[in-house]
Amino acid sequence: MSATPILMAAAVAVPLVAAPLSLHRAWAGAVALAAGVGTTAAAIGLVLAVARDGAVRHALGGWPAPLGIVWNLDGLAAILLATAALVALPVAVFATASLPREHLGREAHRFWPPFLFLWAGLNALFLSGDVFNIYVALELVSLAAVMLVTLEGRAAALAAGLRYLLVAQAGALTYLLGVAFLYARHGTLDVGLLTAAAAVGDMPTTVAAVLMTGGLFAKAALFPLHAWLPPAHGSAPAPASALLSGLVVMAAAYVILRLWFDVFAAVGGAPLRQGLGALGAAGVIWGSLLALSQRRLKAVIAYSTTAQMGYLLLAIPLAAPAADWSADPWAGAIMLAVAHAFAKAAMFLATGLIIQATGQDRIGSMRGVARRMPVTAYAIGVAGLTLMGLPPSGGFAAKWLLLRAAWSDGQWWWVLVLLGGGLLAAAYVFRIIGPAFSHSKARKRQPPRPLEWIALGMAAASLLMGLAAMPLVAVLARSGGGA
Amino acid sequence: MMLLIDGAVAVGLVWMALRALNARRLTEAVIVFIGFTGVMALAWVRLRAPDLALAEAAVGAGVLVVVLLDGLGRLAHLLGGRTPLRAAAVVLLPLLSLALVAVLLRALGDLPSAATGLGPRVFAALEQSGVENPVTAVLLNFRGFDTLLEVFVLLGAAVAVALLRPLDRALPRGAGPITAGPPQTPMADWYRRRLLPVALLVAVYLLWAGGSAPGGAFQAGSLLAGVLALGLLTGTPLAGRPAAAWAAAAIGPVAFVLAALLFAVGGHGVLQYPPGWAKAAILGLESLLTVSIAAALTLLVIGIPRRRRP
Amino acid sequence: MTSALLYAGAGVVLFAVALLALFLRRHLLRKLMAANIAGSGVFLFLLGTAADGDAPPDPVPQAMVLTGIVVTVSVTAYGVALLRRFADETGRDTLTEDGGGP
Amino acid sequence: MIVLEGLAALLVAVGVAFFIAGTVGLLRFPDLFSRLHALVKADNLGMGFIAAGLALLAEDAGTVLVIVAVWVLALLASVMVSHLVAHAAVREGMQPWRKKR
Repeated sequence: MSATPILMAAAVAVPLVAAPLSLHRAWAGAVALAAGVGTTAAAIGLVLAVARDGAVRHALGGWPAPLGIVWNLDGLAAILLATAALVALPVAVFATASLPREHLGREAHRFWPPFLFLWAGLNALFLSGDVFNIYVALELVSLAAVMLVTLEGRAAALAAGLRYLLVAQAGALTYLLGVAFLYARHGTLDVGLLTAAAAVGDMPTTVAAVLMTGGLFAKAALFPLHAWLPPAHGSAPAPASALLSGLVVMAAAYVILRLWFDVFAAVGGAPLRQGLGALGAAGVIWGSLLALSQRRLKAVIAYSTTAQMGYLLLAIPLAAPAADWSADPWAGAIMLAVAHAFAKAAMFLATGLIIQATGQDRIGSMRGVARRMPVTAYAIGVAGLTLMGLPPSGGFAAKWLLLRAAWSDGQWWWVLVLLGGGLLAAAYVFRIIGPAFSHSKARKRQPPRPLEWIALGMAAASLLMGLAAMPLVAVLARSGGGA
Repeated sequence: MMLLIDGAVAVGLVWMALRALNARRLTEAVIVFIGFTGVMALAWVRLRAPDLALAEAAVGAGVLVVVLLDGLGRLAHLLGGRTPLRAAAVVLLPLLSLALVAVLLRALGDLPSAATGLGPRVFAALEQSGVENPVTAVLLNFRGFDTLLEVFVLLGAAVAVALLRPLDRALPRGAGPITAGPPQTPMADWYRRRLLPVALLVAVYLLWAGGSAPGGAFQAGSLLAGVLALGLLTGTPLAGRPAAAWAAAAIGPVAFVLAALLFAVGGHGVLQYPPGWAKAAILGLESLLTVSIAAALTLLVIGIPRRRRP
Repeated sequence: MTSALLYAGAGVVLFAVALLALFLRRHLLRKLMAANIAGSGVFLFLLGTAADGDAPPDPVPQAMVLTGIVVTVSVTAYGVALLRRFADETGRDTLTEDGGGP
Repeated sequence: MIVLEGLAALLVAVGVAFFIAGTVGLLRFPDLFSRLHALVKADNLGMGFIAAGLALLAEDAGTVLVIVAVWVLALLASVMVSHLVAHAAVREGMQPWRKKR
């Protein structure tokens, strides 16, 4: 039991220490990979610790809740730490080989500092049980994300990065104003204590809920504040896009779920929750339609991120206040986020390989991929299963849980959204996959074989999620209320 | 009488913000913004937060203004006149923001009059924190993890600016003093011999005083950064290789996070100072943080070298 | 109406005005300044609502605001460097397709 | 006691007058160099008077020393900055204003 705090500290400290060290050109790759392995080991250790002993709350600096900051390692945090590790490490291995071949060339070592800052920020965010500490961790994550977007220094990437930075700043400050309202009203910043205090649900608390959620909408690129995401994720190099779409967007969405599960459980009546669900549904539909209308490969996948994130919001109107994380709607939302992280990362890595091989980003470049680069084509296909929510993928298991919750709760309209979203996803996935099986004479530069297998492995992980749904829900059950 | 002064400062802040945001010419906007940060420092004094007044003056009015003016200078050739507002938004959004203000003020009114803050708890636990200044106690002991992440955000920003260097010009490895300003001016050597030592002395005082009076790592660090930037702008070459500057910028944050880890390994909690060692540990960490904050802010101010004129 | 609440009110107005300017203004340097002013507004609100008459001021919001100031200034400085790089690369200081909000 | 406060108020008032003069100079003078003169000279003198006024009201010697230190450092800083601005202006090739005959 006493080792858990050290593991938690290591999960944050290892990437933080490695980040400045990776500034050194020669060591960068080695330091990053070593730190990656270390952090992944810590994350796996934490998942096992939670599965064995249940949730662990650790007061930083030895100061208990109201005064100090408390790390709240529950089932949800452990799963997200493991997801971040199991997505980031393969992406790091992929980047080591693929970035020198891309636009960055000799400057590929510039990928490592933002990569490590991002990973550290994510781990600090998932562990944190303090709303102001979440703000600082989110700032570190957003800063690292903008660095990843503007890595190649081209005009389009710089414009997208600037737009992303401004929206992230606006979102962070709106979130912070909400935190200020909570502190002024309840005098504490700890999520557990706020859960009890915010039950009164008066005007300042409701205003805080709307402000914080609005700020996080901007950071998670949820409809209607999603405009910055496609150019940003589209113009980043492939491994960076995989991290951005897989983990960064999920992190901000996680905070929304954490807030609406704990702090704002009793705040704002049904209309506010239905409104949030409606925004999520609108995001699903609108994002999928935009994904259908794109010509560039990366843009289609980036819009698909906006669409898939919309599903997470469906958990808010469906969840009964007293439920814990393993209840259907919450477990469905978390599982979808995790499966989407793997699937989206796999898709961006695969498209990165295709763009490298064919030299251009249009959907037309997919022609003949199935014959020349079969492993990459299958990676995209398998990842597509999760996006469409077809059995036996993780996406299917998640949507099934959400469907079951919606049906048993009598809110049938969410069922329509889930099915409609699945059909639209099928449309834009097949739009990409279709040309892959046609014949094409275009000469393709064969990417290194192991890179293709990394992409397929990630896609298979999202598939495995579907099969191994039960253990995941069991770990989630270890959370109990945030108290 | 006091309400009058505070009212004047509050209204002045809002008026200057409006002027800065809606100024006709960009240079005018930046100049008024500089005034705004100055009055903000005054507002912090009126709110009985001397630490914040120092930080705002040193970081906000100091480093940020240097960066904005430098940005303004380099964008000079691009300065279009008054950029037109988009017609559709001009009508709708102001109404929306007025509604937002109304709702927020209404919620402000609902807040309990008696503050329910954590002040009493902080003062109760103050003597175990190892320092007398309550703000420093919160920053480095009670909520030390916030500060830890914050100094990494600052270091990250400095790294981010360095990564903006165009791809065809790799990060400099070789030796070579870091200078940003024009060639040596006659004042440069006078400056180096007299003003620099005095500034260093004030910075050390601020750092030391941070334990008991307003001051601390951030104020001392940003003062040092301002002094270093002024030195560079006078063409005073800063001896030492860029790698040394990065090592200085990273030493504070890395030491802080390693200390947090070591305390955990040593049987105490994460970031929990061993009993009796709090004062020494905090002072040590603060001095390293001062060096790192100064280095990071200076790297931010020096900013990125421009693309060579093609 | 204690004077601290006056600052809290001013903070709210600053936040709303600056957020509006952040979306409306097209010049990117102005957007960055607007973001900074919005930050100052939030911090004023945070400290204004924490003041309790003449009791010693609550140090926790002061620590939060200090952290906020350093974070906001760091990100804004990075934004200005990004803008200069963008201007170097494209010779423009606004995002052309900058229709409506960002 | 009243005399002291009265004297302090007078000194501060004179200081403020100098600041106003400096600002008027800043707005009215034709070119950079003359504006620098107005700013640096008037403001420093104004600052000196205000510092003197406040020193009278200070409780103990320590505060007086701090006020004097503030004034000296402000003086050094403004001298330094005005030199830099003027030096940069000359390097940019700005000519001082001359009355057209």
